[in-house]
Formats: sequence, structure tokens, C-alpha cells
Amino acid sequence: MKTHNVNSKGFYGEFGGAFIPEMLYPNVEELRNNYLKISSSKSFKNEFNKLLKDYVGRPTPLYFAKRLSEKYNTRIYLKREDLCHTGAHKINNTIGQILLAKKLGKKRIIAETGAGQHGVATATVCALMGIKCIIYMGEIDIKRQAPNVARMKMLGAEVRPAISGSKTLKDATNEAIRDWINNPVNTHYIIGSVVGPHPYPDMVARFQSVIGEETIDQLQELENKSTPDYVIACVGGGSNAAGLFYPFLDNFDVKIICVEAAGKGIDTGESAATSILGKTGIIHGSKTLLMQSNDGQITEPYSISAGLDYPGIGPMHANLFKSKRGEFISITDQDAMKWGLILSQTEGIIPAIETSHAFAVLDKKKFKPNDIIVFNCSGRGDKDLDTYIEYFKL
Amino acid sequence: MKTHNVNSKGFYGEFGGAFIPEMLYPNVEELRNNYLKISSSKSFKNEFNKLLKDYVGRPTPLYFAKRLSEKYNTRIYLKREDLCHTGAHKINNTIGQILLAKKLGKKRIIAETGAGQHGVATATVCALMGIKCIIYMGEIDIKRQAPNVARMKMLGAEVRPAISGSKTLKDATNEAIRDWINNPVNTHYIIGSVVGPHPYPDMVARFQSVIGEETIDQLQELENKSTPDYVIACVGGGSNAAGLFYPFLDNFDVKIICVEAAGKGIDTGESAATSILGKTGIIHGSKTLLMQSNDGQITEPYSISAGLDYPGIGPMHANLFKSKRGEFISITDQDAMKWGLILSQTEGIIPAIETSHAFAVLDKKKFKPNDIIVFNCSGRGDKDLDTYIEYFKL
Amino acid sequence: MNRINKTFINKKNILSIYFTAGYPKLHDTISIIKELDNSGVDMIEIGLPFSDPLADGPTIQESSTIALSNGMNTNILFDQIKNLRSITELPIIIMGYLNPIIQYGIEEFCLKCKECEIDGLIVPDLPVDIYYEHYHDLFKNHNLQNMFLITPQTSEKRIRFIDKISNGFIYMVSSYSTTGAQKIFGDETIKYFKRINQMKLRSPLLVGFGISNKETRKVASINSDGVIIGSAYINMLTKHGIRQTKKFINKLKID
Amino acid sequence: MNRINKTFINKKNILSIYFTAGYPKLHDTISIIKELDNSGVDMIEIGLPFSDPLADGPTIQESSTIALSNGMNTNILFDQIKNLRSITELPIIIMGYLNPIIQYGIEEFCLKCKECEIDGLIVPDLPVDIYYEHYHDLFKNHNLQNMFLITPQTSEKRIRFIDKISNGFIYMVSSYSTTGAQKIFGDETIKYFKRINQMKLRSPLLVGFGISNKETRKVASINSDGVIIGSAYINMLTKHGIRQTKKFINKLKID
Ligand SMILES: Cc1ncc(COP(=O)(O)O)c(C=O)c1O
Ligand SMILES: Cc1ncc(COP(=O)(O)O)c(C=O)c1O
Repeated sequence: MKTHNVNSKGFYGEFGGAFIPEMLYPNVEELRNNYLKISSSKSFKNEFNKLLKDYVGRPTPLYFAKRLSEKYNTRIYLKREDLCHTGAHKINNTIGQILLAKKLGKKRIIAETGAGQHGVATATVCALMGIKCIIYMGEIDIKRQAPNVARMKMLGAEVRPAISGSKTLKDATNEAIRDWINNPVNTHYIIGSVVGPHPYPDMVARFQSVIGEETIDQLQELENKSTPDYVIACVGGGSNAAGLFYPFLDNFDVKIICVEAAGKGIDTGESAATSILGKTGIIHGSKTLLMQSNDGQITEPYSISAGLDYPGIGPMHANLFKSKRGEFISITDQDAMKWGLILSQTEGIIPAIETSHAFAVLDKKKFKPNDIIVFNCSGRGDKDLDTYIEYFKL
Repeated sequence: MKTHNVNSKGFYGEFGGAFIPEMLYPNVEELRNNYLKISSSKSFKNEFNKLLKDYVGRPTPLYFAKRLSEKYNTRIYLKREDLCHTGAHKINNTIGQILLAKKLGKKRIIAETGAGQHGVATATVCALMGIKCIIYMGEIDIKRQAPNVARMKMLGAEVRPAISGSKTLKDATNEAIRDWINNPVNTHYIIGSVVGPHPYPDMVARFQSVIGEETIDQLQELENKSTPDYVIACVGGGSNAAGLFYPFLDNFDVKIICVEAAGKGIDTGESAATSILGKTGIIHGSKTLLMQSNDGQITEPYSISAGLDYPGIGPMHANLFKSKRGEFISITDQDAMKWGLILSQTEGIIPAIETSHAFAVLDKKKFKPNDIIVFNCSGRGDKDLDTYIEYFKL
Repeated sequence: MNRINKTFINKKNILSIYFTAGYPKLHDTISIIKELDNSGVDMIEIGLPFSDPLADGPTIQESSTIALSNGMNTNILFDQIKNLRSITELPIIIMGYLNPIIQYGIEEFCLKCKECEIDGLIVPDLPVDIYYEHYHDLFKNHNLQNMFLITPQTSEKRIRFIDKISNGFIYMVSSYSTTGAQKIFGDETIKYFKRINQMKLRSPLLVGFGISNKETRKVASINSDGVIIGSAYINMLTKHGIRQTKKFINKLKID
Repeated sequence: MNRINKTFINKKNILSIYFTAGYPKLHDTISIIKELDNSGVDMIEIGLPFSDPLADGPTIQESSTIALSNGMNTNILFDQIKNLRSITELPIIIMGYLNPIIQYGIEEFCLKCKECEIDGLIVPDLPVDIYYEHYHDLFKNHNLQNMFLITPQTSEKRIRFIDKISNGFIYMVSSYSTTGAQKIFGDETIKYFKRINQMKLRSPLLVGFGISNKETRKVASINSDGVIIGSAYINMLTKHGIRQTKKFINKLKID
């Protein structure tokens, strides 16, 4: 049977792998050799699940959006990752990785962040465990996302500006990798999405898969049926999508929709719709689709949403695209912003702008009255208030 | 047996009642006649509990704070109301009241707000139900709490500035009451704390009592014991405290601690420690302790935390104070701010400044190693980031 | 016989004027009372200003805020009016919120009212049942009549009860509203005036909240024993000052 | 015999210099190569600039950014060096990240290298196993030697494997670090140099990352076949320009 999961060499079809400089080999090798063993051990699972429950607030609800369902004449559920501690799905992964890092005896954590959500989630688990934490963030993003910078500092993390290149997420990632190269023994690098060298994409997807697993149980309870007709999520790197899709990857009754940021429009040169605009290449240690110039320089993407503003997508998603297992839809800034307002005023939920992109699919696709559609409500919009205020002149 | 609950006339000992102008009598009477009947009906309970679960994200965790417990050599639990949808306990009450308002056929909702949390929680449930919503907020608070104002507007609520008096919470409350006087038939007034005329204090306490009820079940599971030794909460109006204390009010094995805002210090004239600085009087329709001048003019309180900046306390709490059932401790701005940082860096939880006040009790009181202490972690600190940033120069 | 009862026996189309003590200036109280007496009004309500007058609209709220910042308080008011009866024989009512009265001490307050020969009280946030249970006798012992409000929403049963325990007049709130001047009354309001009038209550009825001019006064007076004017008079004080009181009252005259 | 192998047979204390193509100016490539040849270096590495050079430190990163904004790309580089062998007989290595090479087409890239008589490649993010599985034969067919990196963390087993499949030299990363000039080496680093040296590998060893002056060169050369200098040379180019190359190299001379 064809699987859309990772193979033993760390590939999803032709995508994935670990294209890393030799200096990173021992670190990545240590992870590769241990991540499954540790994360499937009983003691790890207990600790992980307990923190997800008592600290993160899981299970997050699967909420039937009544008014939205009526408006669109279909059955719409929201998987409420916005209710997770720190406000997005990101923390599921950071809890998993900090526990892994502790088992591996690491004394220092580094991470990259764009919008700051992953940085906050990392700073949070480091405070929880009393481990030193350094967050790399593009100098431009530090200015754009001041509240999340403040949160990281409140949590005791050091925020280091990435001043190279375009001074945004991809450069913060480069800086984090450089830090790891320079500190290979005592440091664990917590990557924030299903990107980077194997085993990161698989590891992060597994930690996030709790989203999909809970959805199955909750649908069973609510609809007496364990599979939805559609699962829909926005894709920056792809971790919230991977988490929701994970248990359904090889279940072809469940249709998968990945929503990318079209920015100002696919053809404007200011976009982040990687599946359409990207080509196969290597970024941050992974073979995947990425936006690049003709001679292979990685180009800077654009989206109003800092969390979707990444020039690549995870290798799992590149493979979903290539194999047509997933449908890819891209949504402009304008439509995403509009949907931020619609969701707020129809359901009382102010979504992260990343998340808003996913909902805009309701205007792009016709669903049947009996379709069960699960949207991953990946994060709350508090971090985006300034953007909303300015955009709508509130 | 002596009870600390409300009596049939709406009094807690000598406190409470409904000291309202005749113009409000029909509205309050309608509520008084219906709130128990409706809220104890099966259909209401089902709907209320379902929304608390699927929409608010209840039960909120009871989280054992390991590092904090070690540091203070006692057993510290956090009731995680900060994980509720919209970021504080306030929504438990607004969900209850919006359902009640619907059953009473109301078409228009008004509310007062200080810090904006109750305003956001009200705007949220109004969006959820598709009901028109008007929020009164002091002109000064509108400026101080811009992000919450933006949230309310995103949610489709109209925010009306209260421009009378001191232009803060008490004036917003006056304006809301005036609106209700002018719109007695189609409008329900959602009060945000256990204040105001009977039946509000009891009604709000009942809707919030889910906090305490869950705590009992969770302690049973975690400690094999359904009662804590201490329950501790901050008191602005007193709703988060009432919610946690509710099932323990008449169980004298459980010690109750109410934490008030001392502001810049009890004796500085800039304080909100009502139990110490207040005298019995009438505010917003309730007989209770309140801060006032010698000739009974209500004085403007001060606290760095907008949610504790109220000149009264609920009549239940006034009675807890008078009867000595509850211990009252007041915490300065400085100590509260310090504890915001401590909780952030010890447990990875950035609390609302209101909430920080409660934790500061750990420095004021000695607990035994076996004491089980439940703190109500009433809200998250996102709304207070600007204040934290400025205070700590982050 | 009490001055209030006497007034209703002897006069028709009563005009009662409200003003906030301490406004526009701290010591205007006596001058205003003199002007009102001179202008031929039938009754006077002295507002004891309160920081949070939630039954009142913006005009009275603002005058209260200014009065308080002028330094007005309960002691000063009683001091100002201690020789009241050397100035006027009109019925005088104090209107005040409950909290300042409680802080003064209710018994002490009643005693002072008696000393100043005040005739009655309006305490908007003192509910009927609490009054009846706790303060009825106290007020009576100090020759104080307590006036209650009714609104378009008040049930017939409750109106009858209020009528039974009232010994002065019933204060009929003209509409669903806080105090404030209105230009005209709508049909609903007029229907309500008629409905109450037809109940043939033992207590006289004064209409308040929203009376601003001759027209509104006329309409209200047809179905009641007269009117109370507050915000409109305060607006006049703000704009034209105490000396224009007579002119203002003259304009309100109906035949 | 390949120029790289020949160099290691004929010379001791090898000095290999890295520079970023397109820096400081787009068309400096040939001038720099001429200067280096003239100054008596033993080997040259041409860096093909990449937008995200994650194995490199700030100096090389910055030179790459500037080179790219000067307009450097793969086609231009090959065009610049098509007559390379009329200028120098030194071994020339291209150092570049995998993505630009993939976009160019790996076969096409190798062909071009062959045409320009390039001797070898260093591709830091091309892992050993993928190289061995997919590209070993391709590189060989185009007379390209591929150089691998080892670090203080690389296991003995892995070093032996790398040694086995290497046909040029092994690039010994001086410490846990991205590229960048250091002033001196610590004890740990020297111990590591000795440890590797004592492994008696078949491939020659060049030490790179952190060589900046005569002292660091000396220490590194005692335990290896020579050094590679990158950031220090680029810093020199930035400060003093191409013409000072000879002076810079002279200062590095050891006996
Ligand atoms: C709320 C939210 N959703 C989605 C994303 C995109 O990341 P991913 O595609 O890894 O889920 C982010 C990233 O910051 C985010 O904050
Ligand atoms: C987080 C939080 N805690 C506490 C309070 C104080 O209110 P109460 O005393 O009613 O719980 C507020 C009020 O805004 C709040 O936002």
C-alpha cells in the first residue's frame, strides 16, 4: 500500500531527508537514533500526555460551529487549538521536544521564530523545566511582533535578532542552525514546524498528531462516526496541518485541503503560495518545495500573516501536493482578513490570521449539506490585533 | 447551621439586597423570579454545559505547579481559568447570562467593563448567539486597554465611552444601568462580577461555581481527596473568587483567602483594598463594603490592575470578611508585578496582573509541606503585556 | 397638616422644581430657594449631590459632579438650610441617594431634616419593601413623608401597594428613562398617564423626568396633579443663572 | 594525475585560500585568482554564493549577500572561469551549497566544471551517504573530487568511512563552529588535531574554519597537511582590496 508517511530513510516520496552539513551530523544522528525510542516509551508518553492535559489544556474542544454551518449549509467543526496554553498548536510540539531534550541530557534550548508563537511556546516550556532558552528572531519580525517578544522576555528567554539576509524567519532559522553547529553537545534545537532535516518533520508531526487523534474520538462522540469528509488547515511550515491530517493520511475517504497564503496574489511577486510558486530544492536540511530564483537562491516570501511567511513547506506536504493526495488552495491577504472578521462575528472566535486563511476555503469550494468538515483552528488572533486594527481601522 | 450563601431575600448576612431605583424593579424582578427556575432546568443545564465544554474549553486543568511547589515547600495547584476562551474566567458567567437572556426573549445586551475582559467575554457570547451588544467602558479605560477594545469591535460590539465621573469602571457601570433604565423591556444587562442588585451576585456566583466544582473532581483524581486546605483568589468584584470558593463556603476545613489590590500601599490614598479601606454602604444596587468619603461619596480606587480597580466588593465577600470566614490579604502593585514575573519564569505561565496578586500570598504566609493550596489562575497576561513591558523595561 | 398634603388640597397643576444643592456655586442654595419661592412655584426639591447618581441623566449627573467639587456635602447643606422656614413656607423635599444618607446615619439625617422643617424625602435607590420594613416608622416620627416612584413598567398590584403606604404623593416617571428634558411626549406615554390616572389612587400624582416646557407640562398635568421639573431648570441655571428663574417659571405657566 | 593529489604529493604545509565569487565586485573573480596564484598559494576555493549559507559565519554570509546583489550567479561564474587554465595551474575547487547546484542541474554543473577544468567540489550540505549513493560515479566521470568535512564530533567509524570514499583531501573543521577567523586555538582543538592525525588516514587533511594568522596556521599545520583560509582573507579584501593579497599571503608564510 502506498503510504503518505515517512519512510525509514526519512523521505516522503522524493521529499525529505537530512541535507545537513557534517557539523550537524552528530546532533541530528543522536535525535534520529533516539526520537522514536524515547517518545514511544511509557514514561515519556505518561509525562507528555499529563502535561498536554494539565498544562496545555488538552483535549482541546471539537466545536460545532452552528451559525457558520447554517450560513454555509454544511457541517463545520473547529478543532480549537486556539485554546491551547500560549494560544496556538505550537506548544504540543515544544512540550514533546523539551521532554526529549531532557532525556537526552541537554542543558540549553535554541529555537527560531517568525510570528513569535513558536518562540513563546519554546520559552514557555523552558521556563516550565527551568532550562536556558535562546530564541532567534529576524530583526524585522522583532519589530513587527513586539507583544510576543515581550512574552518571551517575561518568560526568561533571550531573544537574539537575526540581522543577516532578509532579517525574517528564514534567517532566524539559519542563525539557529549556526548556533547549533557551534554548540552541538549541550544544546537541543527545537524546530517549530514539520520542516528541517529528518527526523524533525516526522517528530514534529507525531507530537502534533494528538490534534487528529482527539478529533477521531470527538467525532465518534459527536457524530457517531470517526472520520470527517474533509480536514482543512493552513500551511506555513505545515505543523498544524500535519497534526490534524496525521491519522487520516492513508485513509482516502478523508479529503485533505492545505491552505497556503497567496499574499497580495499569486502573480504579484508578493506571495507565499509555495506549492504553486515553488520548485523542488533544499532548504534548512530538507528536500522539499520551496520558492527560489532560477539559479536556486531562496526568495523571500510575503504574507500579511507572519506565520505563513516561509519560503518552503514541509516534505510531507510537498509529497501530498505531488501525489495529489492533498488539494492545495491559496488565499489572499484580503480574503484571509475578511474571514478573520467573519469568524469573529459569527462564532465569537477571533482567529490568528494564519488560521483565517483556512476558513476562507468556505468561499472557494462548495460543500454538501451532510459533509463533515473539520477546520484546524490553529491559533487565536490576540497576537494579530494590531494588524486587524490597522487593516479594518477599528 | 450558619451559611455563607445567599438567603431568600438576597442577603449574605447584612450584605446584599437590591437597592435599585423603581425604574429597574421590573427588570430585576423578572430576573429574580426566573434565574433559578431557568438555570436549573435540564435543557438550560445541557446547553450551558455543552458550551462550557465545546466552546469555552472546560474543564480547565487543575495544574500541579511542580517548580513553584518545590520552591515554597508546599503543594500548589493552579486552576487554569487563563485557558478559557477569551483568556479569563469571565466567560463562564457571560455564557450563562446570554442563555438566560435568550430564554427571557431579550434582543439586546449591554455590559460594563473595566479592563475589557468582561466586555470581550460579553461581545463574544453575543457574536456566538447573533445578538446586538453594547459595551460601556470608561473613556480612560478605553485608552488604557486598547487591545481589548479592538477585540470587542472585531466581535461586532459597539463600545460606548462613559464620559461621566472618573471615566472608569464605576462610571461605565452607572452608564450601563442608565441604559437598562431606558431600555427595560428588550434588554438584558450582563453584569461581570458578583456585584449589583440581587439576584446578580448569586446568579454570577452560580455560573462561576463550575470552577470550584471541577476542582473537587480534579483533586479527587490527583490527590485522592476532594478538599484542598486553602483556596486563594484575587478579588476585584469577586467573581473568580466566588466561583472557586462556592462549593467550599460552608466547609470549614477549607480555608479561604481573598486577595485585594493594595495599589501603591494601603495608606497612600492610591489603593483598592476595599475590606480594609471600605465601610458598609450602597453601590450599584447592593449593600456591601465600599470605599467612600466620610459623607458617602464613592471614591475612585487605584490599582495597577484594571480588573481590581473597583471601589466595592461583592456582598458575599463583604460577609466573608465580616464573619471572618475568609482571610483578606492585600498586595501592592510592586509585589503583584514581581509575581507576574515569578510565575512566568517558574511555570511558563504569564498571568493577568489581577491574578498575580493572588500568588503574592506565597510571600506573605507560611504554608505547611502537606498543605494543598488551590490558586485560581483567573486570567492570562496577554492583555497586560504593555504594562509588564513598561514596568520591567523589557 | 403636612405642607405637602396641604398643597395638594389647596392647589391644582402643581409645579415642583428640582435643583442640585451646591450648583452652580456652593452657596447658591438659599438664593435659589428664594428665587423659586418668588416665582410662584408650588414645591421645591433640593438634590443632595451624589458621586454616582445612577437614576439620573447627564444634566443632573454633571451638576452633581460640579456641586461635589464645589465642596457640597450633607453637613454643609443642613447648615445652609437651618433657617429655611424664615424664607419659605413651600413644601421642601430632599432628594438624595441612599449611601450618603446611610453614612450620615439615617436617624441623624431624619433628625436634621426635622430640625430644618423639611417635609419629605425622595430616595430613588431605597426600595419600597426595605423602606416599609425598616424606615417607615422612623420617617413618620420625624414628620417626613417618603415619596415613591412608579414607571410605565410598574405593575398595578405594586402601584396599589405603593399607594397604600404613601402619605405624600407618588412620583410618576414619565417614560422608560433616566432624568432629562424631552421636547414632547409620545402616544405611549400619554396612554400611560391616562391608565394611571384612571386607577383613582388615594395619593396625588406628580409627573417627573422629561418635563421641559409648557407643552409637556400641559400634557402631563391633564392626567395628574402636576409636574416636577429638574434637568430643564438646571440647564437654565447653567445658561442664564439664578436671576432668570422667574422668567423661566413664567414661561412654564399654564392656565 | 589530478592536480589536488599532485599538490599533496609535491608540497608540504599547504595553503588553500577561499573567496566568494562576485565579491567585492561582480567581475573580481579572475583578478583574485591571478593575485592568489602570484602570491604563491597552493590551492584556491571559489565560493559560489548562496542566499542561506548556514554552515558559514557572518563574514562569508555577508560577502555572499553582497555577491548576489552584485548579480553573481552560476552561469556568470562559469562564464568568468571558462579560460581558467590559461591563468593558473593551481588546483581549483568550487565550494557551493546544494540548492543552486540542483537548480542548475547536477549533471550540467559537473559538465561545466569539467569544461572549466575545475578539480573538485565542496558541498557542505550534501551528506556523505547521499553523495555515495547518487553522485559518486557522476563526479568521478567528470574528474571531480568531492571533499568531505569532519568535526571534533565525527565518530572514528564515520571518519574511516569518509576516508575510504574520499579521493581528494579531508576538510577538517577546526572546532564546533561555523566559519570565521579565530585568534588562537584552545587545548581541546589541538588535542583533536592530534587525535585525527594519529589515525593515519589515507587522505590528506586540511584544517579549515578559524585559521586567521601565522600562529593558527602553524599549530594546524603541525598536525595536518595544511590549512584553508576563508573569512580572514575576505576580511582583508573588504579592508584593503585585491591588490594587498600578496602582502596578506606573505604574512602567513611559515618556515
Ligand atoms: C496560529 C498559527 N497557525 C499556523 C501557523 C503556521 O505554522 P504551521 O504551518 O507549522 O502550522 C503558525 C505559525 O506561527 C501559527 O502561529
Ligand atoms: C483575569 C481577571 N481576574 C480577576 C478579575 C477581577 O474580577 P473578579 O473579582 O470578578 O473575578 C478580572 C476582571 O477583569 C480579570 O480580568
